[in-house]
Amino acid sequence: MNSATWYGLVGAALAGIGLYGLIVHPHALRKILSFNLLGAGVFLIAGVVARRGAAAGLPGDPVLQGLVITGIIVAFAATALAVALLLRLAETAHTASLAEAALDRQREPVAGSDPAGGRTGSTG
Amino acid sequence: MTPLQILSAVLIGAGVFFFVAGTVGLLRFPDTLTRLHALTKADNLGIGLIVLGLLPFAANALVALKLILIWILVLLASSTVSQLAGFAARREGRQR
Amino acid sequence: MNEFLLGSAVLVLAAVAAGLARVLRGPGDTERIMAAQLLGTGGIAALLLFGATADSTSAIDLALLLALLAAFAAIAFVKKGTTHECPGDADAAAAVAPATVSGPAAGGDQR
Amino acid sequence: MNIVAIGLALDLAFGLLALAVAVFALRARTTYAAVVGFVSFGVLLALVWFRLGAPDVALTEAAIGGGLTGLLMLNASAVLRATEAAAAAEPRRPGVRLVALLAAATVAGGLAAAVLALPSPAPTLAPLAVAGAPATGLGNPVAATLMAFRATDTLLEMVVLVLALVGVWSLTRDDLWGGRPGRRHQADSKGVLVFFARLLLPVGVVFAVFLLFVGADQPGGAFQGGTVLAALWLLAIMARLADTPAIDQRWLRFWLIAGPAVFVAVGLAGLAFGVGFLGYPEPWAKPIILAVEIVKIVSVGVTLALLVAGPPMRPRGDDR
Amino acid sequence: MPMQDATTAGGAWLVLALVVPVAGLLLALLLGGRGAQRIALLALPPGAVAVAAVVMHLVESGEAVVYQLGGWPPPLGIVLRADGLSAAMMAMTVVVLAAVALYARADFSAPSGQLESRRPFVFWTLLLGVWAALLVVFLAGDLFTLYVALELVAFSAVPLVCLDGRAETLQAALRYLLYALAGSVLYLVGAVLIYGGYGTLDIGRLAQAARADTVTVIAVALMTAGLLAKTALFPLHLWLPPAHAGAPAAASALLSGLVIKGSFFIVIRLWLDAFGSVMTPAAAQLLAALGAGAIVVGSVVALQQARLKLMVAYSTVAQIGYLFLMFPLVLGAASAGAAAAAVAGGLLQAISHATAKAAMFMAAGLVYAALGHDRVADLRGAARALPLTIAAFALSGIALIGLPPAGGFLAKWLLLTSALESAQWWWVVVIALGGLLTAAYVFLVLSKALTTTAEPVVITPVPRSSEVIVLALAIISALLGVAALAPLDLVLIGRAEVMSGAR
Repeated sequence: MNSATWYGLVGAALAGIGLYGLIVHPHALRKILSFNLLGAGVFLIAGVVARRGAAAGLPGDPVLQGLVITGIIVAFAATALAVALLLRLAETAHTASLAEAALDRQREPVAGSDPAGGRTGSTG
Repeated sequence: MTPLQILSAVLIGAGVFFFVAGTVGLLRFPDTLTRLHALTKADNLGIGLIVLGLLPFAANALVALKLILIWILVLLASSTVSQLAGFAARREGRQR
Repeated sequence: MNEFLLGSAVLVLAAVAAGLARVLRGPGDTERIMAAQLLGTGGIAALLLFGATADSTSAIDLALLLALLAAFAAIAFVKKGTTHECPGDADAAAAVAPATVSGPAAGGDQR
Repeated sequence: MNIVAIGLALDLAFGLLALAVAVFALRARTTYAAVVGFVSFGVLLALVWFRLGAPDVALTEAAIGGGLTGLLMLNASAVLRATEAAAAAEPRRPGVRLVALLAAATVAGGLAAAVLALPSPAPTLAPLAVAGAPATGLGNPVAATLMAFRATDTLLEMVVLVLALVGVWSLTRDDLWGGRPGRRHQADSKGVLVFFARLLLPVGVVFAVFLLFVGADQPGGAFQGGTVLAALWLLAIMARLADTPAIDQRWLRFWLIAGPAVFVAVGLAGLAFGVGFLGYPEPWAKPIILAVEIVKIVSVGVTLALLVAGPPMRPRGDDR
Repeated sequence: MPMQDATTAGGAWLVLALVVPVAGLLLALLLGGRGAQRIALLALPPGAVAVAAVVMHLVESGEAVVYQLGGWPPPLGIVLRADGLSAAMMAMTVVVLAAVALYARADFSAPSGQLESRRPFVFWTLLLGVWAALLVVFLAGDLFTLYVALELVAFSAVPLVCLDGRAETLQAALRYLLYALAGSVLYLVGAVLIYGGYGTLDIGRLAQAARADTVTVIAVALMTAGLLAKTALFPLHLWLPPAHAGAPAAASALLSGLVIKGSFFIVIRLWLDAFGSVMTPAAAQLLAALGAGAIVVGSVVALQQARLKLMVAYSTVAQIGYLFLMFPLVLGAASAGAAAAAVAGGLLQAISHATAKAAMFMAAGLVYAALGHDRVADLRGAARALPLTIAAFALSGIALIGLPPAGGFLAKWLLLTSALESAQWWWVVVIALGGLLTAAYVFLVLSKALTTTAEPVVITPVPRSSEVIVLALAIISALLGVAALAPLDLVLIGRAEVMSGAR
């Protein structure tokens, strides 16, 4: 086995670890972190594919490397959006769980609260 | 090996030694502040000696400059972090 | 000589990898910060050694970037991780809130 | 021991370390510990990318994975500490665990099988990229990919960043719209942090600009440089040498859209002058690309920093 | 046969169609304030012109319209490529967007005298974002460009869910985002493996080189799984109902009508275009079986909902199922004609659902705004109070059920004939059962709304213009079957080479 293949297997394992954490962790920040592990595994596999394409005096396929750079930055933006959503959820409902029951547990009774949402929703 | 290479090797070897020593300290020392002490040895001396050992091999002046800059940055970072971490550790200890 | 440089890199990395056990064991968050910091420094050292073997400027640039940001990450640890204030500020330290944030809305408590 | 053998040993060790840290980040008791593990993971990955012959990616990963993502997550984990106990106390659902285990094993197994089954010799675009790069005036084929061969993808990626920022901002309260992102930082003007920031800022800016210009022919570029700028700005904010701008400032809006807008403008000009959308006339290719990159580095820096800073949390007047 | 990847006549219109929403989005962000709304509304006419120009070039030449970006031919460069499917989807998108934008003026106009306010600014910017994102989905000729497009879709759509900032919607939005992110990462790794196998991501080139080897099978499976999570196909649908039901009505219309069609469209590109030649009918049967599950489960759960918006959202879960019935019918088709009918049927179903569901969500929003609630049990008298809105609901319901002359009728008719021709009678049963269940929940609502009450129902007045717009969109969806007779050929333009390259 050469180094590239080994890193490919590591990437596959990382993706598995990340996907598992994404599904089972009850805390949403751990889900977001697991998503990043999943992403890292995926990018690593891309790096391996690029490395295997080393040719023309280059250490790897530059096109795929460029795509990975794009992917890393997009994944960062996704993480930032998810974290912002989570912080707002925690501020509003005092929970970081995605279980619907968590909202009921944390909710102070609010008069006239409207669970279904209307045409424009209830704006604060 | 030229005398310069031998000198380099000695310096780099010493740098590696400080990294190992720093880790041992981090693992074995009894409390936070002494561990911090061990860590800064690795940071400051380890990197410093390795940079010194590599300087003779620098391909050009820009590379040499970058090497020295890296050392300075690491020094700066490690002293800042150890100060801040020291404060934090003391406060953590006070609250425990 | 190249074998020696690469071997040195392996040793440094082995050492800091052992230090990573601190990240795992703790006990305090400060230990975790230190171990992460050590990994960063070890990584820089290893990159410099790689760079010397391959005569690669990109290794040096990467090391420079890590050196620039290693401190950045550690400051984030210290500043955000332990308290709300900067621990280096003696005057602020006296009035500081307890280390654990009291309410989940703490992110917005300054407004 | 020869160099190849040492290299292989190194790669084995890197892989195992990365896996160990990932498992730790998955299993750590506190979120904070998991995040610290994740930051170390970012540094390790940067080294792995270097080993994989992808220094451009290594720079990106070091700046994003080790820097900005770490800051973002650390921030969040500190704020969310109080929610951890409730999350940990949630009833375990063995059914979900089983499904997750099956899904994870299937995906990991499938990926491993696919990696082992990849054809040899591997198909590659490296020769085409090397042949095409001279027409762009760029010596770094990765930069040529991002700025020429697949410039439209890069344009769309810049739009993705802007949209993500609008999404982040949308999470504020109605009355705080137009305010300043993030909470107010406190720092002693004579403290260690301020001293450190004052020293680091000029060095960092020079390095970011260096990355931009060297990126045409060597590893580096506007994304990496922009990420460094973002990190520096955030450092200045943490040290209270600067504050986040109110989000309706016109100059801020200008720089947010400048990157994608200049791309669109260059594209349309190309369309008008017959070299095609995001095509560059040959003798001017490099100057045009460089001009776009200069705008892009500021745009990327501003956008990434504000993504980390989060939604507005203070009214506009809350400055010093 | 060499793949057409040089720029064709009219190719520049593809770029312009894409640049209009992108430039609009950037300008909206720059100008802010009331500018965002103005720009979104002003961008619609030029956007429609560009799409119309593409359709005209397509019809005129009878071939796909292609634009080579930057003058770099694939595999190094990328192309924009419009075939009949993309043209039809683009046209549908512009129509639905226009209706939603006109409707949303009432809800999301920036108050005058204020510098800029959150909800209008975010809504109009993201409306432009959804527009740009979907155009990239429909025009991209490259699997990685499609990945960026998927992220554009997700980042535009997710904040729309929680515009009102309630905890339930924030939670729904975060859940949606995590599903979407996992989906795009799985898609991305599949694309990377494809690159590793073929050295290109260009759909046209892949169609010619496709092999049924291990790498391809695993890659397509991962990509499909990711896309299904984003499309909310049963059993990955759990995120959809709270997200679509909790959003403001105009946003729900965008999400349910348009956004989920984006990832569905990429499934078509993958299964019928890039890898059409190596896909087995057995795999397609599995996909359609999930679709059948969605139809049954979604409809049954919709019937049990007490709230109108949730019922409409579960109806989306069910209707998504129909979209996936086309795959075994195309891949297992006995003749080229049957395959064509199945493609046309599937596409028409997507378009019909987009118009009908957008109208239905907006009608439900008007009901809520007028009555102050959307409890199905308490809708008595609604028809008298809101005749236009209830008429719109009824018409879009007819389109969903698939009664003539609605587009849904023609879509199901095409799917049924195709199923019978290829002797896949079990899908006939599913289609018929789904139609009955849809009829059940639509009539449940209508029977309540049409019941008269002794005393008149007190309502908050809603803008007549909003009611008219919703009714207009509903009429379009109900008459689509007539109008769609001609475009059936349009759908197949530019696909012959992809599909014959495939077969």
